[in-house]
Amino acid sequence: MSENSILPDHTTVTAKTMDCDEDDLFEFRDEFAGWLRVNAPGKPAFPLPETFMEVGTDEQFDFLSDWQRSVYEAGYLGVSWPQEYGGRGLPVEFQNAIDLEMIHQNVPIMFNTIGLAWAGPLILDIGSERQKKQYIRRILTAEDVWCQGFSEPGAGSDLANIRTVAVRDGENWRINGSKIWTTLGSYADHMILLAQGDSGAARYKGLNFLLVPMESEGIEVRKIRKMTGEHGFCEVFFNDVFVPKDCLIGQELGGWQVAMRTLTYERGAAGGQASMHTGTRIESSLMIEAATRAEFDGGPALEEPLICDELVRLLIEERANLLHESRKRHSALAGPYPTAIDMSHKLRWTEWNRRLQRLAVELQGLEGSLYLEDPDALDGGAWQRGYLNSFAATIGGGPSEIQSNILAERVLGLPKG
Amino acid sequence: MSENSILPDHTTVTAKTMDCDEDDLFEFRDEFAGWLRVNAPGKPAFPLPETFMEVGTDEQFDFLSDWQRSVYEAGYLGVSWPQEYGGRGLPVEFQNAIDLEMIHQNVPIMFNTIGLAWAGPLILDIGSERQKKQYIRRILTAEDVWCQGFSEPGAGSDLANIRTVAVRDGENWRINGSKIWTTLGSYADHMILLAQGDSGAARYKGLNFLLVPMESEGIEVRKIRKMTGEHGFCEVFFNDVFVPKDCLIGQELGGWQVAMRTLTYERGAAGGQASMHTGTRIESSLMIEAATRAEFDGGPALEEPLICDELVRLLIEERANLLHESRKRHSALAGPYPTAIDMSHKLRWTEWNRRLQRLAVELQGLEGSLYLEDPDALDGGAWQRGYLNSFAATIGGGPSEIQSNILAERVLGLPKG
Amino acid sequence: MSDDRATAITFSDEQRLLLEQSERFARNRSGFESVRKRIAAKDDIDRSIWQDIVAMGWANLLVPVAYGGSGLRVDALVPIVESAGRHLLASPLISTALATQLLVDAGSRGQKEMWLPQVGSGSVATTALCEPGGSWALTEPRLQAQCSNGIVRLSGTKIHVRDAKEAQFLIVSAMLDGQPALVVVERAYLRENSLRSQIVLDETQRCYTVSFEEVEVPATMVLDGGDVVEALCALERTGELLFSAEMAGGLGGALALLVNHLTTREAFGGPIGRFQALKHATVDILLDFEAARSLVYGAGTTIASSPGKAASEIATRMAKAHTSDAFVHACDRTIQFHGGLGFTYECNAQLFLRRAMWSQAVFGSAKYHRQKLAPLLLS
Amino acid sequence: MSDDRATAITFSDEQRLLLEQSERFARNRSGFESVRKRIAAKDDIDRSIWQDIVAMGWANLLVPVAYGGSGLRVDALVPIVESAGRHLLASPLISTALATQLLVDAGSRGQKEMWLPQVGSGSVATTALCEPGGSWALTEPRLQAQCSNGIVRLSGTKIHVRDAKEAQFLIVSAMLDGQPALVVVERAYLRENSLRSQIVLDETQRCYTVSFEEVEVPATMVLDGGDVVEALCALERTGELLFSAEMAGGLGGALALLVNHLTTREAFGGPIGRFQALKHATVDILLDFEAARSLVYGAGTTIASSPGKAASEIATRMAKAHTSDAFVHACDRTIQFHGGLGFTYECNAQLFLRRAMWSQAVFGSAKYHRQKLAPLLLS
Repeated sequence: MSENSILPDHTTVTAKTMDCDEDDLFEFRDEFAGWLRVNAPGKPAFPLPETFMEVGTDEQFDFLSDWQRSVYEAGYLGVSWPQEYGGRGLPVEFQNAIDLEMIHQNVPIMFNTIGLAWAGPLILDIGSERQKKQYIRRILTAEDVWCQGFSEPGAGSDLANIRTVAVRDGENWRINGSKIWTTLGSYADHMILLAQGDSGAARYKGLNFLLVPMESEGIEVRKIRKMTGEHGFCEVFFNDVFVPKDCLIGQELGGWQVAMRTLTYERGAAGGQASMHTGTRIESSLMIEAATRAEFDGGPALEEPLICDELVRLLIEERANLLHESRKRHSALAGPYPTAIDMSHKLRWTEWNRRLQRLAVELQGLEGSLYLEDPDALDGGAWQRGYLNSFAATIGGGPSEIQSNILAERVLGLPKG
Repeated sequence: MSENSILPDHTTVTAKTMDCDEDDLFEFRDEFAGWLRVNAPGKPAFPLPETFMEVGTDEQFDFLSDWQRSVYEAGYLGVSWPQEYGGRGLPVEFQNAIDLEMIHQNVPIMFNTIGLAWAGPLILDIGSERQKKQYIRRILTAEDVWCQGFSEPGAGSDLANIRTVAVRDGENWRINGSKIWTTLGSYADHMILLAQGDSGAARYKGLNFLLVPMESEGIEVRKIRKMTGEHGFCEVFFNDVFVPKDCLIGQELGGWQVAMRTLTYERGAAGGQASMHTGTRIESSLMIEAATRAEFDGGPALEEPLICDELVRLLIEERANLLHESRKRHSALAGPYPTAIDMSHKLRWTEWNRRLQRLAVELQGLEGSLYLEDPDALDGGAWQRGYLNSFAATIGGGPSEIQSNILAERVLGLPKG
Repeated sequence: MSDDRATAITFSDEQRLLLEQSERFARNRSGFESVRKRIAAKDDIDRSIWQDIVAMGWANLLVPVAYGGSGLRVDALVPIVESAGRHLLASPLISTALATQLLVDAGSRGQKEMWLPQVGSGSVATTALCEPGGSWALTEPRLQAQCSNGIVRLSGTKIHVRDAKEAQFLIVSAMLDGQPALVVVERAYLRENSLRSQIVLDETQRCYTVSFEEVEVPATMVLDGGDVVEALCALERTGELLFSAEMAGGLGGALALLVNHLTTREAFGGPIGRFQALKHATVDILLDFEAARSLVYGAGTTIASSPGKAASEIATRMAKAHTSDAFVHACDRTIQFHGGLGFTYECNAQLFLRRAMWSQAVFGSAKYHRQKLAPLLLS
Repeated sequence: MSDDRATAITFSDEQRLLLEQSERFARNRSGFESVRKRIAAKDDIDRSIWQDIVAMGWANLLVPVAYGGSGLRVDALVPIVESAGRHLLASPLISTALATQLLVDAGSRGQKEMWLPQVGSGSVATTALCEPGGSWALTEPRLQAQCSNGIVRLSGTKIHVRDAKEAQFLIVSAMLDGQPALVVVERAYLRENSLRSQIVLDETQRCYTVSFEEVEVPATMVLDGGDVVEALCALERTGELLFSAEMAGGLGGALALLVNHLTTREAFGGPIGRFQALKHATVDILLDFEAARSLVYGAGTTIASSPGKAASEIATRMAKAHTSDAFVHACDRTIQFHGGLGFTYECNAQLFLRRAMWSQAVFGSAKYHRQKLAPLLLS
């Protein structure tokens, strides 16, 4: 809860404002919307994951790989990434417009999230020329799927307390230890790994940050069952795993700074992601549409004043969250807390989503007690599952409580706890 | 916020359970209800204080003194205090029954609160025989009005940090310093005072707890204006004030333990108060009655579903709070957290009251913007004032945030922060 | 609060003994491992647990003495159900109790003689009252019953019938000649394949949709010893009370799990329970839990001492409104504060959350009851 | 969110300059000491501040160029009002702007020529629309107007008329021949003692009940250049917008006060802002504040670009619903976290709380607007 108290100052993020033409954006989004209407895939026979954390079967994996590749090949993924590595070099607002339209049309997610939103931006920011050339384009095409190795059993949000070690051994790093909550761990080609170096330095001062090929000998992957009952992430064990020296990114023993920078992408604070359509939220219109089909105490759910009111509150909150994206582009309107909007992105959307999903269950009345694959469940129980899955985002990548600490200290300047 | 982390263990309170006959209680309450219907005073021409913290004028003071004395003389105040000092020696439930009936009939408060609920129980618990004889009966008759000197400018809830000193000087204590938020300070005959002794010991280890006559030379009292615009409490300055040695209560330099014990009375955790009808809460039926006269957007406030719902929530909470008093008497139903009900008494009722009063303003619609003495204001603006005054109880006597800490640590056993 | 008795709780020595006994029983027989075994089990009920429940006399607590039972009032069940809820103990006790109450309230002497003694000897029974559309008010069933030549023919479907597969008889609400009626359907009268297992959030539950299409029973199985609408209203109250009691127990179980986690899980150099944000949120849950218990035992007192229909309705609806929201909220926070672990199937927090979500949906959610309470309290 | 434009904010260079200018002006001219002087002052308005406001051209921003004004849309006022709110700057700017809008929307050319230039030269104007009973919808006034022989005779009372004492003219809504009408009443036409000062929570406000009993004005003072109901609907939107903007500013002011207290007040060995419970609650206020600004500037954009009546109504009602609750909540917490000091008249937190409580009541509270939003959003 006070992890932030030891953050180096340079990880403080200032809002990026770029005044780009609203009309160009709308036009671009319209063009993409048209492409989507023709090219978005139909609903497959199997259930699709709502977030990248829920990819549990081969058919889901293949379907989402194909879909991401086709979006990329049509020119709509990584549009704000540099052209020389496979992007289109457009302002980040264009990527945001694409994400919003994907959410709006409720198309399948861009599932290679760790690559698109964590590893990719990181490599572009501080990677070597070799690393950029080798990895970036393949992230967009989904040829390389990435996973993340930060959390460990027993460490939770306390990243400085990790015990996996990566020490020099000739021209290699030798890795021992284990990681947990590794989304896509059983499918990934690469992992971003945080581990203790051999400095003997305590906690956050002695970490290394590595890009690790998952096919390396000595890596074992075990699937974890989620509370939804489905699979979706893994535990990864390292037993004398050797990887080449140049898998390091950032300075040796500078892994903590690299990790903190990486978390700012995830928090939505830094921009630079190739896509944020990773399914951590849905658009309220989808939920309202479902609600029109729901019965509460034998009548339409949307005729119950208390349900309507809770929904109206969520709609106001959603509207504010969407307006933020436009307001933050006007630097004059960004003060007096210019980093607030970006730094709170994850907290706002993930908590909103949790409450929306919970209401979506409650408004089903008696049928809200049903679950996945019951034939009478509204939308096959997707809202029940959606509520359970919502915790992945309120917990993962720094739980909401830590997000609040960070906002208090870095945006409001409140003293460390 | 972590004041509790240095509490001595012996202040931990265990719930007192006494199985007394429910029917006797009802009968006693009925008898008192009958007495009240005959003897409760009519509404005076001037506004009456809602809590003891709002006594601001002489006519209010005289009225409330007379009223308290008449309740005592009829045999309904301090009924659970020992007979030899002026009480009736009945189980505490009888006093609770009286308090509930007074709240129910909305009669004026028992205003000598510091005497009835703090100093009185304290003196009965640990005072000398002389102190019991001298003070207890006069607290009940309101011949002696008491005030409290804990808080200091700049110290707030951090009682261990007080700077007023009370050092030995021959057969006397010499007192220098100042106290703030002293309710009834300008009317009081005695003060319970917490001050640093001359031990040189840091913070909570070197405190003295004194019973100080307010007529002592060198005491100056200055009134403070509350946010309601009214007066009600004072700042008290001590300039070489001498009081006799036997004004000490408890051990010399043991003032912290005495203060902590005193706070448990205030928190409602320890029982022993002669009356809790000090006006920190009202009964919801009064608010509902007012609501029937309120207009919201041109119609009856109680026809607005969202207002009704918030009110229903508060009524459920009130019902639970009232049921607690009965449940805690059944020791079998007290577990697994037997001290929870008593220790949370203040937190539950004061926060409930704050929300109730706020809703009472909101449901007046446009007229909720009016204030005291506007002729169009519902009940003369009493609800607006009630909301503003509600903070006296959520802040005073240990703010809600500290109450929560105490509950977390002492009831749930969570580690100190 | 003009009715002082509404805020008094009576709790007899008998109830105290039942509380101690049931708490011990549930703790011993329903540890988390047992719960998980139960979830994975093929059988709908754990026979050994049910036999013990019957042996302890809990199954026929509500059966009048004249029919071989203990003749206690429904408040005697509250401590038992609370203990069961705390430990997620699964049994058909509530189903059977609700069916018993309908028989007692609406059955003739002969009908009581026929079915009540079965309960005492270990038969499972249940009620089939809810219908597609999910109305929580039970007094206007749409399932049709037609009587001719001494035969009643049913037509329609009931949903959310708990423990239907194990029940010896089901009490079904139906419209008969334009009036609500209750029909006892023994399991032999059900057609083949008329039961479909529902997939519900709480994996300890066994719920079914039951088709009564073309089911025919003798007209003597229509309960004719009491006012059916009154019996159904009373059943709503009892259902609200018992599920509130179970939820109050579950809320206590979730709180205990959370407190244990906060005091043992270490991060940033100490147990995470020292962080104020977690502390205060947990205190809120504690206060919700205390309120739940007071409302539940208060409602038990009110319903048992029968001080009028409105008072009981207020008391049980308040209990169900409060516990439904509070239990879900407590579990939601328990998951969140468990961090990554909380998100796994392995963590026991999900057992409580699924129970909470399931429970809020039966016998009316918080919003439903608050809406019903508004006119009762404010006019 | 099918209308993408509903989530876009436009903000012109002109607005940016107005924001900078007004923030500077309000900060310099309305420190807490000035606010307290204003409260104690006998005069209803601070002439020096009002003259400066007029001199800067803010008073006639909405007056069309043809009548000597700047001819800007209402979104130009948003940054000014937000700055004023942040610093609790009191002036009759909103009153005058609302009166101006009614003249522009419903006045004939001649009527505009008569009154609009007065606004530019410094006259205060106001609207008299609310009536006893406190309906927030303005389109069905009950105050009666009767016209005969070129004279309109009014009968009834208006409440909550801001700045009535200083206003050169009031625009009064009335029922005339069964239709809503707007009548300009210059102050000379008011009878003696027709104004009664209201005692309101926010001591910086000057509100009156105004009796129009037996007030007679020439029939030419009835606005006849536009649809009155439409003008009143548009006025509701503008009122919601401007008071939301003022509240967003006030919310920011309260937050700044709170943050300052938390970083400077020490207890238990350090600044109290290090305690997580206070931190997280303050972050919630920050997020409310950010949402308030986005909703307000979003509504300004929507209302100014006029993309349809429903879109504007949704946008301004959302802004007023959010700011009304959020501002009161922020002030409530600011008082609480100030401890004993927060409870004094001396502490500036009460200035914000009183403003917040006053503001939530004008142009509709949060619950009122959410109720109006439900059918607009969910059907």
